[in-house]
Amino acid sequence: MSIAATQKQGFGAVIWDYLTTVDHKKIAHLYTFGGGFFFILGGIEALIIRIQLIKPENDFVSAGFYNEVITMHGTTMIFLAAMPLLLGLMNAAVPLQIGARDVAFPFLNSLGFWLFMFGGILLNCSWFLGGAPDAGWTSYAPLSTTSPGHGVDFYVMGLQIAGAGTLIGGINFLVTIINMRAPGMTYMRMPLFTWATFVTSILILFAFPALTIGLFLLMFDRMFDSAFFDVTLGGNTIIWQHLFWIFGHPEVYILILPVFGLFSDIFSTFSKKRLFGYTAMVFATMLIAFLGFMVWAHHMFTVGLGPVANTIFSIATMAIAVPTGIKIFNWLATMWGGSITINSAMLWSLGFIPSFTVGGMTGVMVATVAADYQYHDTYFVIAHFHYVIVGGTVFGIFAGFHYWWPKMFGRILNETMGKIAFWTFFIGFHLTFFIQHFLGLMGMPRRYWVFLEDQNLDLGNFISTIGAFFMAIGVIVFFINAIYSQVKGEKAPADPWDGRTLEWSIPSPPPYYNFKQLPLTRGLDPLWVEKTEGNGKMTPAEPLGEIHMPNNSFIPFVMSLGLFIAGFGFIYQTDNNAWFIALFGGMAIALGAMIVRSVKDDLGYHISKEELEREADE
Amino acid sequence: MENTNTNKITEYQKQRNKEEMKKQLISFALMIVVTLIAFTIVATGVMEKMFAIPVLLILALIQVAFQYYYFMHMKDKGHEMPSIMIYGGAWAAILTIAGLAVITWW
Amino acid sequence: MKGWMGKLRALFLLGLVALILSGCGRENLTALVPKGYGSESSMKLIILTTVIMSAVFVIVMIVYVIVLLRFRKKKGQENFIPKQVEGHKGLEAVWTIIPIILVIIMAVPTTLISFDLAKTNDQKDSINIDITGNQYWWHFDYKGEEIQTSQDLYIPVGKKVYLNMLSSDVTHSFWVPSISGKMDVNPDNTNTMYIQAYEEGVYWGKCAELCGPSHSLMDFKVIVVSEEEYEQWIADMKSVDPKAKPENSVAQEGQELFEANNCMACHAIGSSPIATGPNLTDFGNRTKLAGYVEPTKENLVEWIVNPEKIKPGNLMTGKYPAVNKEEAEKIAEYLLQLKPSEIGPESAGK
Amino acid sequence: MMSNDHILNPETMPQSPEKATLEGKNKFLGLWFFLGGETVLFASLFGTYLSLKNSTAGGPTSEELFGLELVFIMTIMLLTSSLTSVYAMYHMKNNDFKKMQLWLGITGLLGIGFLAMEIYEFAHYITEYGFTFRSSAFGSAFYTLVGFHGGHVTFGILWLITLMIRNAKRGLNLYNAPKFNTFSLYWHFIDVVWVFVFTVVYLMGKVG
Ligand code: HEA
Ligand code: HEA
Ligand code: HEC
Ligand code: CUA
Ligand SMILES: [Cu+2]
Repeated sequence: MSIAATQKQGFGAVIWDYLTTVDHKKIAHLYTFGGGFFFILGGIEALIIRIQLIKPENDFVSAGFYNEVITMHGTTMIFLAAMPLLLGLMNAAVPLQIGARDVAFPFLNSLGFWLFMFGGILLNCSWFLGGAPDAGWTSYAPLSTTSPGHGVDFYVMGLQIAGAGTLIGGINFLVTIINMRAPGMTYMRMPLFTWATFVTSILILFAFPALTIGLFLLMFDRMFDSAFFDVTLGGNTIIWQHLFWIFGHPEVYILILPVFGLFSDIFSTFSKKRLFGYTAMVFATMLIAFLGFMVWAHHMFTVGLGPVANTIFSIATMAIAVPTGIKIFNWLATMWGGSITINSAMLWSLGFIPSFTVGGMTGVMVATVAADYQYHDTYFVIAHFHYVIVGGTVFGIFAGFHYWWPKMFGRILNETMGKIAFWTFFIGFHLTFFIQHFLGLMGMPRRYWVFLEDQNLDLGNFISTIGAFFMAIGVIVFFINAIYSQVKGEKAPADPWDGRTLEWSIPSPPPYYNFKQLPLTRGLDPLWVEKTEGNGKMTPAEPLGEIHMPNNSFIPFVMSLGLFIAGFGFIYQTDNNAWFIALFGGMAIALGAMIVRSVKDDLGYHISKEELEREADE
Repeated sequence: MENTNTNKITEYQKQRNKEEMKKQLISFALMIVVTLIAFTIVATGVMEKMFAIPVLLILALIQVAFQYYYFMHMKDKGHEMPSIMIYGGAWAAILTIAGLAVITWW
Repeated sequence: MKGWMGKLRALFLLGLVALILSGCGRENLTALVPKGYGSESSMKLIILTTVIMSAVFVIVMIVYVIVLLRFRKKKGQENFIPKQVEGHKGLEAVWTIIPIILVIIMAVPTTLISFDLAKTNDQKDSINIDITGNQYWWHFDYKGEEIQTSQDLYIPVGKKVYLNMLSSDVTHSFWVPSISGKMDVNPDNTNTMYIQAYEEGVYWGKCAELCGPSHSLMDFKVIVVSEEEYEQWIADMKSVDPKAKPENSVAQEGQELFEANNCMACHAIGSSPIATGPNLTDFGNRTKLAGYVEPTKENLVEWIVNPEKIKPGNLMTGKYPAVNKEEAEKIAEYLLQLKPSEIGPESAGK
Repeated sequence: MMSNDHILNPETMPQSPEKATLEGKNKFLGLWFFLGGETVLFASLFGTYLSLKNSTAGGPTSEELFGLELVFIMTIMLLTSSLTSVYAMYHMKNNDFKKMQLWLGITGLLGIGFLAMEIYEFAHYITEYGFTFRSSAFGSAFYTLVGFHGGHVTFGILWLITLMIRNAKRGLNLYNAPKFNTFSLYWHFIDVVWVFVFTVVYLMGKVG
């Protein structure tokens, strides 16, 4: 492929290009579209939940369906919306922030995306094939092992495939950040978002395998009659809970750390100040990740682990407040004395601080074990985690897209619509979830299909539902904004925000090779350094030379498709042995694709110096 | 695919490889010895259970250290990141095993 | 700026109004008005942490508001470049050390209370009740008394009562918010906790762990009566004659139908190891039918004819020969007159 | 740019061909990180096994089942295969392709031998004791843990065969040297896991 081939394509060619792309910027687009789609899906499920709970003993949906909806809402939002959107932002920004032309493993990058996508599709196929999983996103055994139908089987296979994709993504970012930094970009000069990606990837690397094994055990119990969670044969259901939360707690930091990183970048950019306490921020990130592995049992305080284990985990959990507090105060100190511009990206970031702080506060409250005997499995916990997830992760994702949209798509999002979206969502968010703290303490457990009359829960639930609709309006406005920007939006300059980091030193959107010449980093916030020294642009670290690029490949798509088919085989072989054909067939496709990949040399191609020079003249 | 390492293979290099190989042979021998000790302890039953289990685990750790540091070259330079990741993994692994093996009891 | 603050204030007011309107929730259900040892212990921690957390939040917000008021980009100073501050050791130490201290302040009482609530030293000398969680009902077995009941748990006021909990199917969680925090009811192993109620009354209990479609309907009550009444109740329950013929002839027919329709395979009347379905010995005294609907005759008939309508996914549906409405009315007549004791929910209601 | 099918000769041979290119360095780190993740993967299995190993549901216990002779031979085989793959890497560094292939071949054969004995062992338990994956939680945990390791061995052997056939005619170059090296790291890791399997499952199972 040469430069000419990437310009002006027909529709079919564009699709083909996306199906085979290994370019991290296009994969970022794919993650954005995929994650955005699932976010809407999860949001619609949230609306169904809230409509059902608008009044007592409502029968908008049936009891069984309600359980399917909450399960899919939780699973979809966490695995198929929040994480992919974050991976999208990472793909869009990290290679640019470290001055790299690509990620370390472009092929695996694409494979990771397709595994996620096919896993997500597989999971959602359950809606049309006899019912979705209904044991909660936590799928506690033995409810999950005894759940009739194939719902939970779809959960197992879907998450297994999507999870493999995430793991691959994690390793890819680790190696990218270690090996591909441009000259001068030392670790302690990396932007905080890159740091956060690095630490998050470590979390992914060590957390996901526990889920993988948990899902295998669940799969063996459900599909092959093993006895891990079968109490009559000596099984122990608590193993699932441990495995799930050994993964699950780090997972929530996987959701929050990247946005911590991007908020750091945003606050610093729009305050025109360098990040206050950079070193402390980096170590706080690592400390959160480290402690994050030692607190999982705080989800299991009522399981009966005994007071010793409970208090140890309780105190370890509270300790996380310390590094997180460091972050909150450093952000405030970053803005202190700055010259603050408030635009949409900044609004979402400013909205984040009080919202997340409330969520963190309730986090510490549920971490006090004897109080958690009351909070656990009630709407108080629902309120806690939506405050951190929506007020943290989702606000962060919106902020991140407003911030990087110009770089990703070459257009600037409309400010007016951005503000409308923020305010409706922000107000709706607090309406929905603040009241839930009280609902929980007033005796409303979570995962309740109906709440009863005369329990003084009516008004709170009503307000909560109204709030959810405000949020929906906010989301819709954002989506309109996104589409509008592509049609009529203002073309983005290379550096719309007077940025500080490397991604703003190249055109928006960047050429497919990112940096014509690798930039030389001379300090933290490299672009800012050049600006203050009056250069305004990066000094190249190398002479113009040919650039090596990887080839596109259709193999990742085929491999994922193979696993997708095999997934169906696994699910249905319990009904009929004929499905073993799908199982082995799918595996053969995946393995075949893998062998093709390893037998055929894929050396990539080179962009010649002449081509690059010609490009410069255009 | 540029060759960023211009040092050509030399006799000196070969010699060093050979010495390295010798060390690895020694570690192999030690690993065999360690294995033999472990099996002997169990086969002969010379040790109390309470005593045997920690000894077996220590022997396993010794053997694994040989694998990592000699066979997999973790002692060499350029292995800082791999060491961090392996120790990180080991730490997460210890927590996991402790969680599952110790506190599923009540 | 003004608009922003205004919105926040409006939001806050709205929340406050909502709170006042609904009070602290329904009495004998809400955790906010503790009426037992466990809930009171938890409440202490809830208050302590809420106070500390609110203080932290206020501090964060003060800094936040100052930042927003003072450091917005000013008109005419668009090109102003702020000083690039690297950090400040002293300040950073302050906001590291203060949170550490706060965490310690919270950790100490947390530890003490958790250990206190886990004590079992006087279990042998106290009342012990074995609790079995079932999809979607609760079975109570008074240890050493040969008494089994379901759905309504009678306990004496002021006394420590030990609950030994095991599930017969999936995980449930036993929660009576105003008396005590919750404890999971696992299928693997017995969990023990104690409850101690301060006041007589009928307290709402809820299942707090997702256990299937009717998880939200797996309610139960804890009926706290005086000690004498409790003794009386025990005595009455012990002397039940399961075969006793009801006086009323309709009820007598009902009794026969009850036996003929295989109800006895799952439901015991009187002390019995059968626990496939709720023990119906004192059904006439039930606060609610199936845990949550009024125990009126109409509802009971509807239940017997088609329980699925009342509790989706319950394990009674379809397990007995179809019963028509007339038969059901007779059975209902029989079941409703099963009142072996004068001590019922009314005795607890003050 | 150099052609990649070019067999290395002493003139162009770098010190560590497996890490001479950026791709090589990436592969090297990527594989190590993967092994870090695998550590947790196996830890989850070991943890599960440890908490279920006494849940025999009336079936045979570990003490009754396990024999040490077979496990000892398996251990020595796998250990030796670890050494032979070290030899292969030694020859790679000395740019002796033929010898490298030879030692890799031996490694593969030892792996296959190990796998055959494992299959024999499983078959033995099933036919002699009726002890299966479904017998008890202990059975499930045992076969899953040991089976996962066996699965890793199988995958390793397939990987090795593909590598050997694929490169038989091409000799050693900077493109495939990293591939051989990553394989050998993976193979060592399999041995590491086995050390814990024989210690925790068999030896500790025999002690009681
Ligand atoms: C983005 C996701 C995210 C984040 C960041 C967090 C952050 C935290 N979480 Fe949360 N949590 C979830 C997502 C998240 N959580 C989810 C999804 C669940 C439910 C899962 C389920 O059951 O379905 C859950 C459940 C959950 C529980 C289990 C509750 C239960 O089921 O009973 C607990 C208990 O300890 C807990 C604690 C915490 C704590 C202490 C933090 C801390 O990290 C918070 C730290 C932050 C602050 C404290 C604020 C800032 C600090 C300062 C301003 C400094 C001063 C502060 C002090 C001195 C205290 N969380
Ligand atoms: C990333 C995680 C995430 C996110 C973002 C959200 C977002 C929301 N969640 Fe939820 N939630 C979870 C993770 C998340 N949630 C988890 C893990 C659980 C636990 C599940 C379990 O118990 O197993 C849970 C459970 C949960 C419950 C409790 C259910 C129960 O226990 O019975 C409720 C109830 O109010 C709720 C509500 C909401 C609402 C109103 C939103 C809103 O913020 C959603 C806002 C978005 C929208 C409203 C979408 C708008 C879009 C459209 C309307 C379409 C427009 C169409 C086009 C543009 C084409 N969630
Ligand atoms: C398969 C066993 C089974 C059979 C047969 C059965 N039931 Fe039930 N019954 C149950 C179960 C289980 C419940 C609890 C349902 C729930 O609340 O989830 C129940 C609940 C009830 C209740 C409500 C109890 C309470 O405490 O609120 C009544 C009344 C009842 N059954 C009556 C009958 C009658 C009358 C018959 C025969 C016509 C009958 N049952 C046959 C299993 C059975
Ligand atoms: Cu039982 Cu929920
Ligand atoms: Cu957690």
